[in-house]
Amino acid sequence: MTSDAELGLRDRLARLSGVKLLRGTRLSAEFERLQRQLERLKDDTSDEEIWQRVELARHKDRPYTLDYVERILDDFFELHGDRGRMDDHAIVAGIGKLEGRTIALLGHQKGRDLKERTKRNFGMAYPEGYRKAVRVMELADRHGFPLVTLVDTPGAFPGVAAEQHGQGGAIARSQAMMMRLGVPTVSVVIGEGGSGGAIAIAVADRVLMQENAIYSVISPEGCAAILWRDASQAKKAASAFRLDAAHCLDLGVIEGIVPEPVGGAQTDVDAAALFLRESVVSHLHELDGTASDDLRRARRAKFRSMGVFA
Amino acid sequence: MTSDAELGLRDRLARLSGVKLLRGTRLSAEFERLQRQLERLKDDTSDEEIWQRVELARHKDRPYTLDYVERILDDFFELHGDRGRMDDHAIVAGIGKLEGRTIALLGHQKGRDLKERTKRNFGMAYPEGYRKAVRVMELADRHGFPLVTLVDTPGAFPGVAAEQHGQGGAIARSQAMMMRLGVPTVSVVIGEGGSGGAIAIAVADRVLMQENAIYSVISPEGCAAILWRDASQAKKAASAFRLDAAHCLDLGVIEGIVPEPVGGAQTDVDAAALFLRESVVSHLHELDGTASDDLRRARRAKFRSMGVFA
Amino acid sequence: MVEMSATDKVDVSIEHKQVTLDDGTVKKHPNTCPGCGSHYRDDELQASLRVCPQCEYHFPVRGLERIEQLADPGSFAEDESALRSGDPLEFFDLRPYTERLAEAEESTGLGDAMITGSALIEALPCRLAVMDFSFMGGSMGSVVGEKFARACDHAAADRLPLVSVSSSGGARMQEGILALMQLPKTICALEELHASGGVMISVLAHPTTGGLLASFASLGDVLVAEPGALMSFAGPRVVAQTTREKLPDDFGLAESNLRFGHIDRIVPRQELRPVLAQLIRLFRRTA
Amino acid sequence: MVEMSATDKVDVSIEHKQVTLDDGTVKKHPNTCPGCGSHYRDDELQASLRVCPQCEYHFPVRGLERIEQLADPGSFAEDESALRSGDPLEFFDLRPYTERLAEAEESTGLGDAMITGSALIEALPCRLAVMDFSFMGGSMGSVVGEKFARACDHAAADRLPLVSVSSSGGARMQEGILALMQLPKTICALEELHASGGVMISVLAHPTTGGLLASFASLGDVLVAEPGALMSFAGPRVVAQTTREKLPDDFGLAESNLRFGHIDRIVPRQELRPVLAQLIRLFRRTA
Ligand SMILES: [Zn+2]
Ligand SMILES: [Zn+2]
Repeated sequence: MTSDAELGLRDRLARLSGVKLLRGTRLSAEFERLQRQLERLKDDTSDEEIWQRVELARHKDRPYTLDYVERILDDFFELHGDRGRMDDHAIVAGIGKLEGRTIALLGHQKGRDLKERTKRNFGMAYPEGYRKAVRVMELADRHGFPLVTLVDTPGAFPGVAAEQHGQGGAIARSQAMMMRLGVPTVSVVIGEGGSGGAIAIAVADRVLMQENAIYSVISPEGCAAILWRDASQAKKAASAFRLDAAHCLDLGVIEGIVPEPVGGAQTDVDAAALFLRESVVSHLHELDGTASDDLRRARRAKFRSMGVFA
Repeated sequence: MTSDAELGLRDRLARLSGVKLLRGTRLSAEFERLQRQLERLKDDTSDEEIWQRVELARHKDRPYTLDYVERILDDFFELHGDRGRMDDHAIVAGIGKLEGRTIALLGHQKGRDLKERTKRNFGMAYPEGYRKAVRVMELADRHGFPLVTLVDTPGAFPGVAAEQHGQGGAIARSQAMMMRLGVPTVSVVIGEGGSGGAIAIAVADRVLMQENAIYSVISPEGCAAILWRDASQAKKAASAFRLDAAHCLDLGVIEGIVPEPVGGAQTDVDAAALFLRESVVSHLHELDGTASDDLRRARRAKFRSMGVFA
Repeated sequence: MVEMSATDKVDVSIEHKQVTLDDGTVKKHPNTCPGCGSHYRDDELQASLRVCPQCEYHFPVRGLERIEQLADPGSFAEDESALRSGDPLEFFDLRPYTERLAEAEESTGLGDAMITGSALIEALPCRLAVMDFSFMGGSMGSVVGEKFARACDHAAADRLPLVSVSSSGGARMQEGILALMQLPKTICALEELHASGGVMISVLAHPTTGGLLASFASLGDVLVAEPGALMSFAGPRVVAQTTREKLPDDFGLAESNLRFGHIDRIVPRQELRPVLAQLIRLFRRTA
Repeated sequence: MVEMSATDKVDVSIEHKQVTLDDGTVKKHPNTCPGCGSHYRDDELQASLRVCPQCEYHFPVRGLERIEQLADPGSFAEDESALRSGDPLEFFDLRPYTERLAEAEESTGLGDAMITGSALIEALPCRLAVMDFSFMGGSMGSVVGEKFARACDHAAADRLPLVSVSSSGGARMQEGILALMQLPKTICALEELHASGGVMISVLAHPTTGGLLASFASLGDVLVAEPGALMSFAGPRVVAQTTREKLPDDFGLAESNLRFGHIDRIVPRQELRPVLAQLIRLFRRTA
């Protein structure tokens, strides 16, 4: 990592952590840990370390959207259906109170057991799921509710009906809708941020990743199968992709990293939820009071500037 | 008919016809005929005369939306699909030039022969048809294209899939969208204006009816079956409903009547198209230059005031 | 638009696919639950919010009783109660419309099929617009349209949430095309409420069909339905006749509508009051 | 996101369900139409806009040739041609990304997979953004994203319609997460164009898949596709592997997409130029 990039990273982590994560006493310790992480980032992370994050991001006990919802929001009311054809259980949506004010929440939802996994389609949404998302975004916009999205999907579902019902267009329209919102938006990748299915609900003012979340244009296995012609090269692909949070921060794709308990979010879901809540709340506070037009302008400028070219 | 109502009707017909229908030479004759009609309206129309209109409105040779499109618009480009699930052929949509400027057009489309009737589902739209309509309304609004809708449906399709896909909500949302448009809107009932399926695309600044069109809350047969418990009493029901253009004008539900050639639109489609075109153009001219907010305000005030109560 | 609006004598259950236990031959006890066949006492049924304690069958609820179930005791203040329908078509089928209106008013004690006013739900102020199916099948004519529109106006002016409870066969045929015009009229009023930042919570009770489903009832910010409530644009009989298809067992029911993405939740009647309170808290405007 | 972006060696037809006449055993004439098996002469095929005169099979068209087909002769002025991709990930699979880029540039003569500029179509001024599948499978990385965004900016500034012709396997894997970010980036630029009152006409050529279909290509004011063009978010092989379903014969093809309501029209290549001129006339801003 170049020292410029490191400085930038240090600066961002400081902004993220210094002010906002020091609220609870437990958070101070986390902050220190985050600092130590920062130190380590000087050296390139090893393939093995990145792969550990991939495994943690997909851990069978990793908390899912609804695990956080029940710990973070009060009075949560789930909203169902796209008002067209289906209620897609791979995406949950609703409104609830966060620190006393109403927000709208959207998130991919995987399943814990086989039955739930089937119901949730392993967190892989149909176009109807993204249409439900758009509907709830419109509701949030109309009522001035800040929008929080939790991203955790291997990708949008690749199926015949999904294609027939317009998967590509639905994902495109969900992004376009997020560009239009006049309310503050915060997205957090809490597990797998898989490709178009992830970005569909992650076009936010602030995009964060949990410490062990991954965010990528294609799954490491998919990439390896194509580029290395060998799916078992997934570790190499993961590393080449820099799909971990630190690298995404370095690339300017996300604004911050949400710490997890040592060993991963699944070791202490309550603590993970506390950190998540603090991060979201602090970013929403920063965005508070910004006029709708300014929110949109800054959001668009941010995404407009992404890419590396000469 | 009370003399107050008659005065109102006379006034409205004068406004409608006096200025605007006198453009072409053929139209002068029609104007006179319209005047004569007005005289006749003093006396109550007989059940038989109203039923003749029902039969003309449903005449197998009556011109349909696309018959008018090809005669009225230049450079018509048909737009297909609801971007979700289907292209519903019971509603056609597109953009084209009317007197040199681009407008958006929507209309129910019946079929002439059996094959076409099946394809068009007899002009009975699925929710997908109304979603296509909403999509094209949004397009028109964004580009400032005036919207013209041609209404000609027995009603929205009553089927299992139609219900499952949200027929009621789709019709409601199409009306809501028309309330929001910032562009001038003119709707013309050109045949059957059947219930919710008709009003879905008829919430316009100016609603007109062709001379032999009908507009009703339920089909005469349906009404007769329920209220008279005898579908053969449809004539009575039609008459009781006052579903003809003159009565709808009298009730304040429409703003004007578009004359048809003697004997009905099917006797001379070119002439019928000419009258339709003149009426639409003149109403659009009247609306030209009105600010979007004022259009919306007036449109809402108009529909808000409908109903008779004490 | 929907045949159920034709008469106030329609048995609500006839459109209800899940309730066909009556074999038509056995003479039934007058207080027999159509859901499970058990007998009930009137006072007990009322105490259980007209939900069968055995099978959870939701019996119809009249408008004022619904308000009693939802609003804090004594908090409801009705408005617009003097509105009465005109007879713009001088409509006469087997009997004059005016006669039907007078009879409905006498039998129900209501001016029309909707009751509106202000109320508290769990001490939270709101506006109510509650329909009564007993008044000409809950059909929507000029008075229902005007009352709903004024309820929107009041909610916007007072910055209060509007809760509607629909139960209707659709547009009122006897008002002809003007009944159809109540669809855009109510939608228009709701648009203005929404434009003012207001919220409408739509409760769909059995049945919400035809013009109701094609207008304001579908356009709430949140839609909740009672279990087993029929929600269809076209009634099951019309659909069966038109398409000659065998209808699914749950055709048009709330449960089917939830699956197909048209409502947010099915709320058993016992939970309706707290759920509405929760929604009012969530949508309450603090500023 | 879609495997076709991996290499510039991918045969366009492999994802094309309707073109499977090749039995794999007979050695074919090099100029054999995959649609009907007839042989063609290169100059004749070019003269027929690369459409088989026998069976109407639409062969792939390179970016510059597409522009020649659409724009008035000599009217095209390329811009942003100096843009070149960085290598933010220092990506290395079997070979370095930089090497793949250099090779693609040498073999195609292009700086990246999109060509942008101003042109006249039937004497009507417009902006063009045309993709070339030969450059790394038409994959969208930072340069394609930036070029498209700038094309939107130019169109908005000049108040001209933007015509895009897409042909792409999706996002460019070698740019990792930054390739994914080209989806919101291009959508964002298109939103600004739309906000300025501008129009984008999206032509979908074979193939338009993955990130292209999930971004600007789906968001044109009008969407027209070439006959037989594959338009799918997930490629047929991925869908077949994941779901173990037998795919419909026309899976993901333009014809299927028209039926399912996702595009406005299928336009044979011979009609594309006049149709685009018609659309430009319809959307032209007079004020
Ligand atoms: Zn029971
Ligand atoms: Zn051929």
